Amino acid sequence: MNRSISYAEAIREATDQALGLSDQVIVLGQLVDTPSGIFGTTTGLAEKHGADRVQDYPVSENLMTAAALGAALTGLRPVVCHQRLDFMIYSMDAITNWLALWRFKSNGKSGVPVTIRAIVGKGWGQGPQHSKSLHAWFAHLPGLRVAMPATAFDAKGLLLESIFGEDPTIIIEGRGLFSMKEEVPEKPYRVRFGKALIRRVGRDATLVALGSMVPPAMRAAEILAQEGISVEVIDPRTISPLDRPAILESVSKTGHLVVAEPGWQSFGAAAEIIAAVAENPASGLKSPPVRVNFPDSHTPMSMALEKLYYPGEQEIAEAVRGTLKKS
Amino acid sequence: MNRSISYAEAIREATDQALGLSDQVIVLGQLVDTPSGIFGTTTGLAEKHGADRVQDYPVSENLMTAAALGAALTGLRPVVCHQRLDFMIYSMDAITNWLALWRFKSNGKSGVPVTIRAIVGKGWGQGPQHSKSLHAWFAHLPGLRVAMPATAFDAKGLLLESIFGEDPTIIIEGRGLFSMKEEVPEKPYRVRFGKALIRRVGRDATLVALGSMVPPAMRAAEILAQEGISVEVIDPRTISPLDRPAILESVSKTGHLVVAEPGWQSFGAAAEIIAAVAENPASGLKSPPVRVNFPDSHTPMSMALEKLYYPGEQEIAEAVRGTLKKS
Amino acid sequence: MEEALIAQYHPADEMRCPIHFCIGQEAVPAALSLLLKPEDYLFSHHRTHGYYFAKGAPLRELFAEIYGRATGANGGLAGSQDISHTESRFFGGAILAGAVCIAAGAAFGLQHQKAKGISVAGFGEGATDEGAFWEAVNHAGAKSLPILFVVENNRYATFSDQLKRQQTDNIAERVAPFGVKSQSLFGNDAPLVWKTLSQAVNSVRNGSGPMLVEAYTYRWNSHVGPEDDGFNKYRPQREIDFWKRNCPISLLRQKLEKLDWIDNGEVSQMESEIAGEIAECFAFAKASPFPSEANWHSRNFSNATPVADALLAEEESTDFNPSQGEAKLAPY
Amino acid sequence: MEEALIAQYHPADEMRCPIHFCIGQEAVPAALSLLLKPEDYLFSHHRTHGYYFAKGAPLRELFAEIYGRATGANGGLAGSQDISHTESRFFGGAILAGAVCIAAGAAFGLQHQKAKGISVAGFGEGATDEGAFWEAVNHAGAKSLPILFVVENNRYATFSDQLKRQQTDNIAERVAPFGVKSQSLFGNDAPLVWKTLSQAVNSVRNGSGPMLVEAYTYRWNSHVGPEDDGFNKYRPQREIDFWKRNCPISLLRQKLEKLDWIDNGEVSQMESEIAGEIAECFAFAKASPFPSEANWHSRNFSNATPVADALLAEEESTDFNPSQGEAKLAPY
Ligand SMILES: Cc1ncc(C[n+]2csc(CCOP(=O)(O)OP(=O)(O)O)c2C)c(N)n1
Ligand SMILES: Cc1ncc(C[n+]2csc(CCOP(=O)(O)OP(=O)(O)O)c2C)c(N)n1
Ligand SMILES: [Mg+2]
Ligand SMILES: [Mg+2]
Repeated sequence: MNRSISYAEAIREATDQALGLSDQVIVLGQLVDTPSGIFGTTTGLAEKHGADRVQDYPVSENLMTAAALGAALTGLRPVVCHQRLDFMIYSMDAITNWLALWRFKSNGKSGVPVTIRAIVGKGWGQGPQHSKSLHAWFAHLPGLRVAMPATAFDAKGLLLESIFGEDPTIIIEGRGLFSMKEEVPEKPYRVRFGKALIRRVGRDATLVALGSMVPPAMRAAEILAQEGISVEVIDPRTISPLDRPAILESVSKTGHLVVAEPGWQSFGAAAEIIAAVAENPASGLKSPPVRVNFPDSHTPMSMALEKLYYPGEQEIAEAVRGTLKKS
Repeated sequence: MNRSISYAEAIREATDQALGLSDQVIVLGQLVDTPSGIFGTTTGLAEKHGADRVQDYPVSENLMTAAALGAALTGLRPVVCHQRLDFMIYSMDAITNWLALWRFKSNGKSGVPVTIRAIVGKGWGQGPQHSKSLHAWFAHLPGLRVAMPATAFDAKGLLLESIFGEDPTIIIEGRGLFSMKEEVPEKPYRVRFGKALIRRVGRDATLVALGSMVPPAMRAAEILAQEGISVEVIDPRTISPLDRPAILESVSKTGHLVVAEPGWQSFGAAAEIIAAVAENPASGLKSPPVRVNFPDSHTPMSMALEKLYYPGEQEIAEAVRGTLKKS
Repeated sequence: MEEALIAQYHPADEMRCPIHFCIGQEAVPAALSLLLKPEDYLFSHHRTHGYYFAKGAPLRELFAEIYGRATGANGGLAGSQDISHTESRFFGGAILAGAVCIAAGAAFGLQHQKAKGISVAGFGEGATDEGAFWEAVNHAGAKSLPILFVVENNRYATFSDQLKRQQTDNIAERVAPFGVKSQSLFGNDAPLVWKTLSQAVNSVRNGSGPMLVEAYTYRWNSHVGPEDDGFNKYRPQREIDFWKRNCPISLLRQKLEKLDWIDNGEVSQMESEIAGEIAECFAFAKASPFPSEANWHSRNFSNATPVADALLAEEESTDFNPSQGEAKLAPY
Repeated sequence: MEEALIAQYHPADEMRCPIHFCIGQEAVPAALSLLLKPEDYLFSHHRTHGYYFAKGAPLRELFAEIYGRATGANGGLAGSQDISHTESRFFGGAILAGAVCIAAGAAFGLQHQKAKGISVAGFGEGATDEGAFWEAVNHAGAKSLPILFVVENNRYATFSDQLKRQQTDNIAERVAPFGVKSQSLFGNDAPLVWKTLSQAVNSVRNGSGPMLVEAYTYRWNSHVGPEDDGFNKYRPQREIDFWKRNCPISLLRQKLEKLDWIDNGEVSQMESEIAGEIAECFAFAKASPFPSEANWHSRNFSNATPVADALLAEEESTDFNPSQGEAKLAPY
């Protein structure tokens, strides 16, 4: 029997094991060496593996990413941590003009296995500069892998797979998920990129949920089950690569599609998922697909507006009901 | 009768007129004050309006955007020019964490009318660091307007509308379009954001083309007309706001949709357009929509691969034929 | 004020946003409050309260903002770390160095329009890790912009010692060769801080170009929020003790008492006036309504375009000829 | 070599990519070519050819790359401004200052692994406008990284005079207070450049921390491409004349002739050897095939994961309980 540990503990364990498995692994980030350790995900690792391997970094985000790339050239496998994805936007040049195109530009001769952990704040008045999730941006970039683990099991397996893989990766971690527990194997294991998981088998509608929308999607499916509606919940786990075949297969069975995404609606990841299904002649869609997203607005600080801003299981359940009614 | 001038001349004329219409207008950018003038779009303006109003800027792209915001607070209406969109990626923080959310965060009290011109390189070995178009990224951001003018007429009207509007705007200019001529009114006029143009009326299929894909889309429509296929070509002109109703109306008439976008396919703007149509019960789609995009790859330098990389009228025509066959 | 906020922070869980208190760092903002004029712009980092106050923005709107109310300075949209008050020309924001760059732009705008006023940016030594900061410094020097950079060097960025991130702790020295005059000083001696900032403000106001003042000071509290972050063991107790002994308010009070400029009675009266004002602010905040309308679109975009309406004509485009070749780029 | 490339540039329109020639700026790369070892890393800005050569990367692959051929250093994917040669530890790129930051990371990687070798970044004064550059300088100083920054200060970024963008033209002075030792010199005196760089390389190699060498030099040609960009009137003719009189190659030749270290015969022989090599490179490039397969996916991603295969187990996840509350963030 596996122990049940939290999402944050799973990340910490994966990082600890990676540092143990290979001297090539290093961790860079503001405050990764402190007891609070990025919400507990790096606590104690500097003491155990050395402050040169788990290294506090200046508040120089662009340099941090570019330097990780340079370090990777010398054989290291850096893990870069950002307490908020918003801070990482300073490193868009390093990500877009260098990291994502390094393999391509070198004609396949040079790979840079850099892992970037980006935490997305949510709630408690994070406000507009501490809560953005730009996963759709990163998935748009060729040469980058993008993971959105929703559970402790996936958080550990995807982080290890990223660290020991050969391509640069961005892992989007929903801050709200950090406390959630799950059975997690002790040994170091992998979760492959591009392999969706059917989290709940269903008949009547396909519900694709990304990252932190997975738990409310599962709860919505539970609510709907009480009403006699059988929902298949698919968690793509990574959006680049995206397991389009798994989504298509489910939709061709159920005929209905709802996508729940923790981010802005327009030009987001849900649009890609819907387009991928719609453009496939075999999808057999019986009703128009529906998106459940954050509104196209920056995040309000006030809790009164936060409540209107973030959709939850009720909104998802309602979307599924709606799509079934329309058919 | 209007004169026929090129896309580059139209941009220059709009800028010249804006500088003349209001002292609030200033132009910032590397080399805007030189005779070569950003591919002719700012030539002579520093001489005419003063080098303090048409100002060469250090190679400090993040500062340039943030400073434009600060200048806007003092009442100015800055136009920021980037010779390549790729260079502007250094300013993603200023755009994302400040410019796009300024109005929101101020609770509507403070608006920052900053116009950013971003030129997208194409061909002649621009390679991966000189040819990216990230229009889909910008359209994903609340609080930013994004224009993709395809013609001289729209280039002038959208630039003026942006400069004298109240919200920050990014204008994506396809470098390949700069030589194309069109009849352009001499007076300063506006092209409104969010209003698509039907560039060719048709019956059999809707072809939505963005920015530099508009000319090849029109040529594809011409080719198809010879074959008896009547294509309606829609140019949204701006993607934020996006004129979803105009696209829907056309599709509900033709029943078929092809989207041609000058950018990477996955998680791009075409996905949003297809999703917006697919999720609308009134769309009446009779066949799966099709995307014509660049492949999900960085841009190769070699002309041999450039040819395989960039789709043209033949690929678009073929996509339209395909979607009609499938129905 | 900060102490009062802390006392109220958790009990009701009503102030739901990250707050970076500035207890121990009162001298710089207090001095600025005496030096800045309405036409000046002030841009602040995440530790906003002192600067908000320095620009004379209304206190009750600060409290209401932190409480997430519609009457807040930003209608409850921004919270403590992102607060601004447009009418007072005060603008804060949480992303390090971002506001410094914006301040450079405001300085340029003032200079360009030959307007009265200067631009002031207040931030910590952590922000100087960011390249963006150095772009602003370089540009300010090159263009002789009317900007005052104020670094409150409290030695730490969160729990990270400056000397882990920078080779020396002297930012003033580093900006000088960029053409930014600079001065560093003990930042808890309020009269000295006032004098130094006063000279600096005057110098910038008189068009003598940019200046940077580096005030060595210390924060008493945790980096963020009221809970103790001492378990991170990032700073020695004697260091904390040293700085608490050198509290800017106590030092000032001692000095004034020595000079016989104030007596205990006056102090008590001030304290009770302040307590009254704070109580009034709390009452205002708690009695204020929450924002209720989502209105997402109009919160993010302007609905009107009055300037464009006045200046631009309406035109229809004629036919476009698509069979033109693309611009030949060769060779660039 | 550069002259030969220019002669061939347009006639056949076969070199279809932006090329930034480095005629007039030969001294620095030439000196580096004598000082760098295979274990060193060299990172270059857009003006790549000299640095490519300095790291001993194969010339024929440079020519083939510019011609867009499959045999090019990057298989024709990168072109002149983005060329790299992984085996030679040479990496170029066109976005200013980006490669300098990567160089800092390579220096860190070498230091961390106690590996032999140093990291060298070559760039122009324009790159120092970028904040990213100062992040690298700050970090190099704080961590005493084994990195050598080489600025070829040719006074212009494209057509923009340094003094329009920076308050002084002395970058060496500005990096010193960050803990980066520095030296500036007349960059067209090849023996002096060699001596200065040799000392700098040795100092960095011996673990004495980062250094910056600022070489004042000049580019003869246009910023990019072979066409004359003089119509932009950005530099006075006497300035051009001064620097052409101080051509690094002529100066060196004069000096060597004075010392009687070379004679005309030797020079002619060298010249004809070089001409032969260049002719061979052209022939190689032109005879090489173009890349033909698109293979977009495998060009951007690795297909194999050998390390993960060796280290990680396969596991299936068990059921996840979704009815758990979200992590409470309070108060941050
Ligand atoms: C770009 C960015 N990176 C990281 C952070 C997280 N962060 C918030 S405050 C802080 C430390 C700031 O230190 P300093 O500038 O010295 O100000 P102080 O808090 O000491 O007053 C950090 C790193 C941020 N807000 N922005
Ligand atoms: C981030 C970025 N902004 C702008 C450019 C466009 N650009 C290419 S070369 C150049 C000038 C570079 O000047 P310098 O660094 O002095 O090198 P030099 O060309 O003089 O050798 C500029 C601005 C770029 N490549 N990258
Ligand atoms: Mg600090
Ligand atoms: Mg230069």
